[in-house]
Amino acid sequence: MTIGLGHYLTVAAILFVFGVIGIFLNRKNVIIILMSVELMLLAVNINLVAFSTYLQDMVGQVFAMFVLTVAAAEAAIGLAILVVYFRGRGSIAVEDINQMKG
Amino acid sequence: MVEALYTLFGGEGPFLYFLAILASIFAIVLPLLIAVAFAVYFDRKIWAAVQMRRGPNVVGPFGLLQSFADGLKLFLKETVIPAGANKVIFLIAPMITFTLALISWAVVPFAEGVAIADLNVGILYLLAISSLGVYGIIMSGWASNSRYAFLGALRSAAQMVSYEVSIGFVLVCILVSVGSLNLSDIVVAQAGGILDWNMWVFAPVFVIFFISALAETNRPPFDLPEAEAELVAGYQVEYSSMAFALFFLGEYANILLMSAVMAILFMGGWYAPFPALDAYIPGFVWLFIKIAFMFWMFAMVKAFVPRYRYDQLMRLGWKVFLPLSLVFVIIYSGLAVYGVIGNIG
Amino acid sequence: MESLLIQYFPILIFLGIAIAFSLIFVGAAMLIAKQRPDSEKLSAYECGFEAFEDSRHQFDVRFYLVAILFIIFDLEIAFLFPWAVSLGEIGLYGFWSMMIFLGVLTVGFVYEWNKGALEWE
Amino acid sequence: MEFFSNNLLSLMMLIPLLGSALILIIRHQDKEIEKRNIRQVALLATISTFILSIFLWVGFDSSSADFQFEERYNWVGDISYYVGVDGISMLFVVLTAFLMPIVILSSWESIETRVKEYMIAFLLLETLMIGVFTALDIFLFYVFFEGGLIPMYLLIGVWGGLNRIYAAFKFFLYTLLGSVLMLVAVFYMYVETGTTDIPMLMNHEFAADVQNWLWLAFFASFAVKMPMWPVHTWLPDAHVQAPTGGSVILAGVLLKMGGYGFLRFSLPMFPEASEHFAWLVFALSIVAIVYTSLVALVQEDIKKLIAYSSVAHMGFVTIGIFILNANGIEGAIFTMLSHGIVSGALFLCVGVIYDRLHTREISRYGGLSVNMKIYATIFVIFSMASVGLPGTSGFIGEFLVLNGAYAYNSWVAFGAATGVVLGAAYMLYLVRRLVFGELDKDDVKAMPDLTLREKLIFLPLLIVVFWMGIYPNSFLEPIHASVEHLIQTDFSSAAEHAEGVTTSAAAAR
Amino acid sequence: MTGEIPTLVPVMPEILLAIGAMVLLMLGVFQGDKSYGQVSNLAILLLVAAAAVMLTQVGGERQLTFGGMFVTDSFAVFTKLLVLAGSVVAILMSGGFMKSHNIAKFEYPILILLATLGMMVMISSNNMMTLYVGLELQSLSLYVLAAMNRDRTRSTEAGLKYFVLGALSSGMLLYGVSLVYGFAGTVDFDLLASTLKGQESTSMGVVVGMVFLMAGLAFKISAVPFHMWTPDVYEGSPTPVTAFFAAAPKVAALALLVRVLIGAFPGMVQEWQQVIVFISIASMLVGAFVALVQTNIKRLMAYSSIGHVGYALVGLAAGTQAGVEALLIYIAIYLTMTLGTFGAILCMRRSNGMVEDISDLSGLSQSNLPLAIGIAIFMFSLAGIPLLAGFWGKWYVFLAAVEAGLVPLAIIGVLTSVVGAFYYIRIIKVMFFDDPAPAFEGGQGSGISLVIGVSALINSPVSYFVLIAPLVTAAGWAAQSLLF
Repeated sequence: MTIGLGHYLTVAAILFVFGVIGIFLNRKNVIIILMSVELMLLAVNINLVAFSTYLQDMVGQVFAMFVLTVAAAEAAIGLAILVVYFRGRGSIAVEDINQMKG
Repeated sequence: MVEALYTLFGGEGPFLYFLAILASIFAIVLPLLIAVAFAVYFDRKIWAAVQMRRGPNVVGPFGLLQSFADGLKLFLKETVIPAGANKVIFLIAPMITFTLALISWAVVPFAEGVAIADLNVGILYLLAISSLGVYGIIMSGWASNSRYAFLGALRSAAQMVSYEVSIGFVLVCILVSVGSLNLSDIVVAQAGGILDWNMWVFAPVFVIFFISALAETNRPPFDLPEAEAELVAGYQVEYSSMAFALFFLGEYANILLMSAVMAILFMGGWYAPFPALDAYIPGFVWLFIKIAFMFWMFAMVKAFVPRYRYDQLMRLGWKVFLPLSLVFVIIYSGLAVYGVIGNIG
Repeated sequence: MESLLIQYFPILIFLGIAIAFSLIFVGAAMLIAKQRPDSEKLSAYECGFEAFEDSRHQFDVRFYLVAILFIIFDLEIAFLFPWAVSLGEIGLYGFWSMMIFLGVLTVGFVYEWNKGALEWE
Repeated sequence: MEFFSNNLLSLMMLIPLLGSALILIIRHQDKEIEKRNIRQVALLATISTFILSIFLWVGFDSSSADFQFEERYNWVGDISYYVGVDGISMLFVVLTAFLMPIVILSSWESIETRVKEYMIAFLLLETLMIGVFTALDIFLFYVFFEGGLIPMYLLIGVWGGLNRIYAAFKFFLYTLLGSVLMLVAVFYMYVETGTTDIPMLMNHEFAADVQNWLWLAFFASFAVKMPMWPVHTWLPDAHVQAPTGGSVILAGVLLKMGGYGFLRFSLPMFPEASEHFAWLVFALSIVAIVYTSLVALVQEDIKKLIAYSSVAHMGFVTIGIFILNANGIEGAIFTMLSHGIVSGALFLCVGVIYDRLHTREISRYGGLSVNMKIYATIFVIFSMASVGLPGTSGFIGEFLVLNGAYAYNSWVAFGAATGVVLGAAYMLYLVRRLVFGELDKDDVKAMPDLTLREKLIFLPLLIVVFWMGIYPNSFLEPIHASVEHLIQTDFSSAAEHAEGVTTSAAAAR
Repeated sequence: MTGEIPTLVPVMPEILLAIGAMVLLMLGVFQGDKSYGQVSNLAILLLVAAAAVMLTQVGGERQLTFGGMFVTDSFAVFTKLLVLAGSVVAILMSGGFMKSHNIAKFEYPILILLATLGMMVMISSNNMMTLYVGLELQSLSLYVLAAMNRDRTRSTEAGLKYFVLGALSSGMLLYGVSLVYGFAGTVDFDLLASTLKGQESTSMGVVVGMVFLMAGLAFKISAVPFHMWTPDVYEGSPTPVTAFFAAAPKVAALALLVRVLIGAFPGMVQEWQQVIVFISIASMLVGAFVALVQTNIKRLMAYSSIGHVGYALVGLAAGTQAGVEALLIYIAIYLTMTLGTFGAILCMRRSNGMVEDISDLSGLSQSNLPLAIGIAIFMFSLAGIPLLAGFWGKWYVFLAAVEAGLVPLAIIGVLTSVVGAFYYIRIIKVMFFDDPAPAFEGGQGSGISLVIGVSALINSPVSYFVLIAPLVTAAGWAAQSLLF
């Protein structure tokens, strides 16, 4: 069995779905949401790199680099906001994020 | 290395290929473990010598077997897992440290073409594996469920990542002149005798690298996290028996690895100081000598230098090394791109 | 794709062996050595009395800060690596592009320095 | 002078606008003086507008069915600022300009709070109303048509009675809902024809099924504005709650916009659909006439009664419009003009006694003919005009409409005629309860008769009512050419058809 | 890989902003928080300077640079000028609030600058990478801005929610981009357009990717069904920040959506039109009906903004040049309405702090008539009543929809706008008809008064004479420059 593009895409799709599910079904901890987001971006990167190799085109890998970088900045800012929130609220449980009902 | 052995075995079929891989791995792992044992011994000996003590001298001639005796003792000790610990993570943590310390060696070239996997992104691999090292420490600190372990792990992790940044920058300095991420290529670029080694041109970053390596491996004077007197050995406090031994082995394996990396990056790897000598003494011996030298440096620093305070340590990392190495990146890449150093430009 | 992966195969094996080694070390020690746990032995290392609270308490936010800074700078290095190895091809244009990037980064660095993010008192 | 006549309509819109701007900047330390100045400026502005409207009437060429006093400036894209009047719209403009000074005068003393805003709102409203009647660009029309909501909403909401907020909301949303559907139709027409020019749209022939949809969309808007049963319910509320001036304008001018809209858009642009849906209009109108007349009979609130009578009258108007012959349409226009004067006057009458007793309950009054002789006289006259007594303005319109309706279909005529009978019933009933009877209540006895200002207000209205009733030709003449033109171009076949129906109906009888 | 230095002329405004933001950052950090005022003023100056540079590009040819990744055309200039205006106003209005809440940090104007820079980049993007980088620069700055008042849990919660859902949307957007890249083989808009136009049937992968991409962008413009974050973020964020959120980023994100759909997927109108029609209708409905029950004015404005996005999207749904033109007119007018409204909300302060309930406006016409008139103008304009500028926006979008044969969409639009009118006039009712509540404190600074005054003037009937014609012309140019 050779590992082809389809396999990569499938793995990426599964990861992506896990990420989305993690965001929506997680009731415990916001950190898990951050991790889910990273999972989604990981799926994207797998896609990009797989396509890049498949298409013999560098753009996908360059894009992946951008995604990585921005993901890091995003994680940094997310953590920072989370810390600030924790300071004020004393909890980062998802069900406690309910000051405003929407 | 794998390919060479494969050819030696006859060069047919996946099984033989697998065998070749196994052979080359064991050819590296076993000597490495033995080397670690002796490294511990020499470490203690050097330390003792500096302090005008005799050091280990009972087990075996000159106490040479001391490390093996210690190992056996640890092996026969009870593995205590604290009641409040997360048992699985508690046990996995030292395994991670040890495993990572071992597999880093996969890309180290011992001589021309002699490496388990001569990756074209060798440096990246090293960096990646060493980044993972933090996990072992954090997990142990968390799983132990003890104040000392927890604080020690946090400090240790913060320290490691702090210095990893400057290490990264130093690596970039080397890369701009070599133009390859392959460790063998980096060595080959230094062919031609001691004057062509990177240690001269890159002397400032060599110093930075060396000091960062000390911090990265939690060696004195940066052994704050495991300071026996303050944090009672930090994240390892709850460990005993072989679990502790794995941490210990991993740590020394990492020190040796750092020595090896320095030897490769700055001291010409497997090349002799004078090209004429290459023909008489094989490359891995030269590399071994260089590793030994660097290890000696590690040991001497441990013996000489007083321990840093934690805030001093972090300041050194972020406020001195980081900007300094950044400046050196700019300088060296500028020199490279304008053709002063390296082979690009 | 295949040829690229074959290079990593030995590493995979190596990883397996390393894990096996560590498992054997720990497992064998646990089998061979006598296990006689008692409550004192299993208590956490403390100054002679039980800890008052969970040891996984709140810790200094600076550790977070270090982690965040590390992520940022480490990624920058991720950018520098491919740049460094291809500097010969991209030439002066590439060089100065990266210098601009580093300049922006330096601005950020100076900012956090002045903000006291690097202080550890 | 050239400039003057070329820009007459714009000037008429501009003067109230300038007046409101001037009022905005009036400041005085003494609040009373400030209020007086504000009122004077407002009066001056409206009177000047009225004077200009006389020029408009005088300068109008009755023999022509064309648009006159046209002004046109390119604005945005295909949309232009295009105004002008023809026979159908001209008298509405005059009516508006005529009623405004009266409204301002009537609120002279009854409005004490926030005089500044009140006057600004009214002047803005005047601009917008004139704009509605003169706009010859459909976009412009829509803007003025809808824009009028804002000042009216505020007028009802701020200066209205106890339940004003509910009424204001109802007024606003009903009318808005109706007119947004028109908006969609406007889009469609613009997209199909590529122009927003009303004369050009009149000449454009839309496909029959398209006409039906567009007609319904316009109908939604105008029916609400008119208001036709069953979407009339906002009107009694709005009337009851609005201040006197607001009621006068509402009844006098705003209600006419619906009828004007039918004449300007529905008939000339969608003639086939108009014929097709005439039965619907008749049905609704007759129901409106009968139903609201009956409702009016049992009202305890004077204003509500008059409001329901307005709905009934408007039913009359819609019948007149959709019988699609010259008599009917001219009668409808005439009824609208007459109703504008008469119902406005009636609301003013209510305002007079409301200012004195602060109640609109009919049973609280009675026997006014004893102590307020002049008032009683005037009230009776206007009531009779509303009923349609020959010699008053109301008669001519009703007569023409009935005439036209009879030519069209005797059942429709019969339905409309019931309105006349019922109208007489509730108005006379009102007069009996209000003006005649015992004067037994002390507070009513204490009510003084009309002041000079009030007399001055009613005088011009009286003159016009009798003028229209006795010499209607001066009003019918300018209308005639345009209505003829409308019938000729769009309904020549329909008119013949109607003839045929009449004959067959007659034969059947 | 060429070593050729690209032409920087089209990017000058962005470069100016980037350098300026960094210089200001340094200035601020060396002077500390007391430099808030100075940095604010300089930031405004900088934005104005960038706008001035941009004005030199007005009417220019379509210019590509950085290997076709960055495009400057009339569309970009038009929307960027709007964005710059929104940012200037946001800074202008903030001073008083920030100082009274002890969050007058010099980072605030700089974050706005950076967000603006991100928006400008994304508006000008002609490649998925530029799009992503610009979008993220904007989003990251906005997350921080939302959590600006870090001592108040509501603010940090707003930041957190915004962040989580924003990150999710970025993830979806990226996943879509990766699929488009894989199945179409390029991320360059021009190339995408030509590739996809040539194909007879579009590959399913591209369609799925495009839908993901649109979902991600729908988050950013807070269109239903991706609007959940909007009310909370609007309510929780510091009011000047909310004002900023409602204005500039919305314009930028809508512009981006247009750029992507028209620029990269013109050949797939069939596919994306359905989606846009759906989210447009859903946004209009939610914006109209959910707003009915709101009591907090910031939340109300959140739903209002959702609704307005729906209206703006009606223009895009048409998928024609006229539609885009209508959308541009709409967002330009929406910008002034929303900024003015938030300026007014910023005036709602009593001695014990800011108040945000609609009932606090009670009887405002008696305690502060000019403000009440201003709000009334904004509300009528938001409701789209003729005579006020808001009507023009609705006129053009619905016109475009009818022109494109989307009559049902237009009908739903006008009906929801009637429902919307209900809650807008409810505010007017509260201000004009209800008994007066205690008066607001004055002294919010001349900046806010200026903003309210100018926006009110723009929205008042005055605009019918002086403003609309040039706006329509400019929007026409802008729409034309997108290669239809």
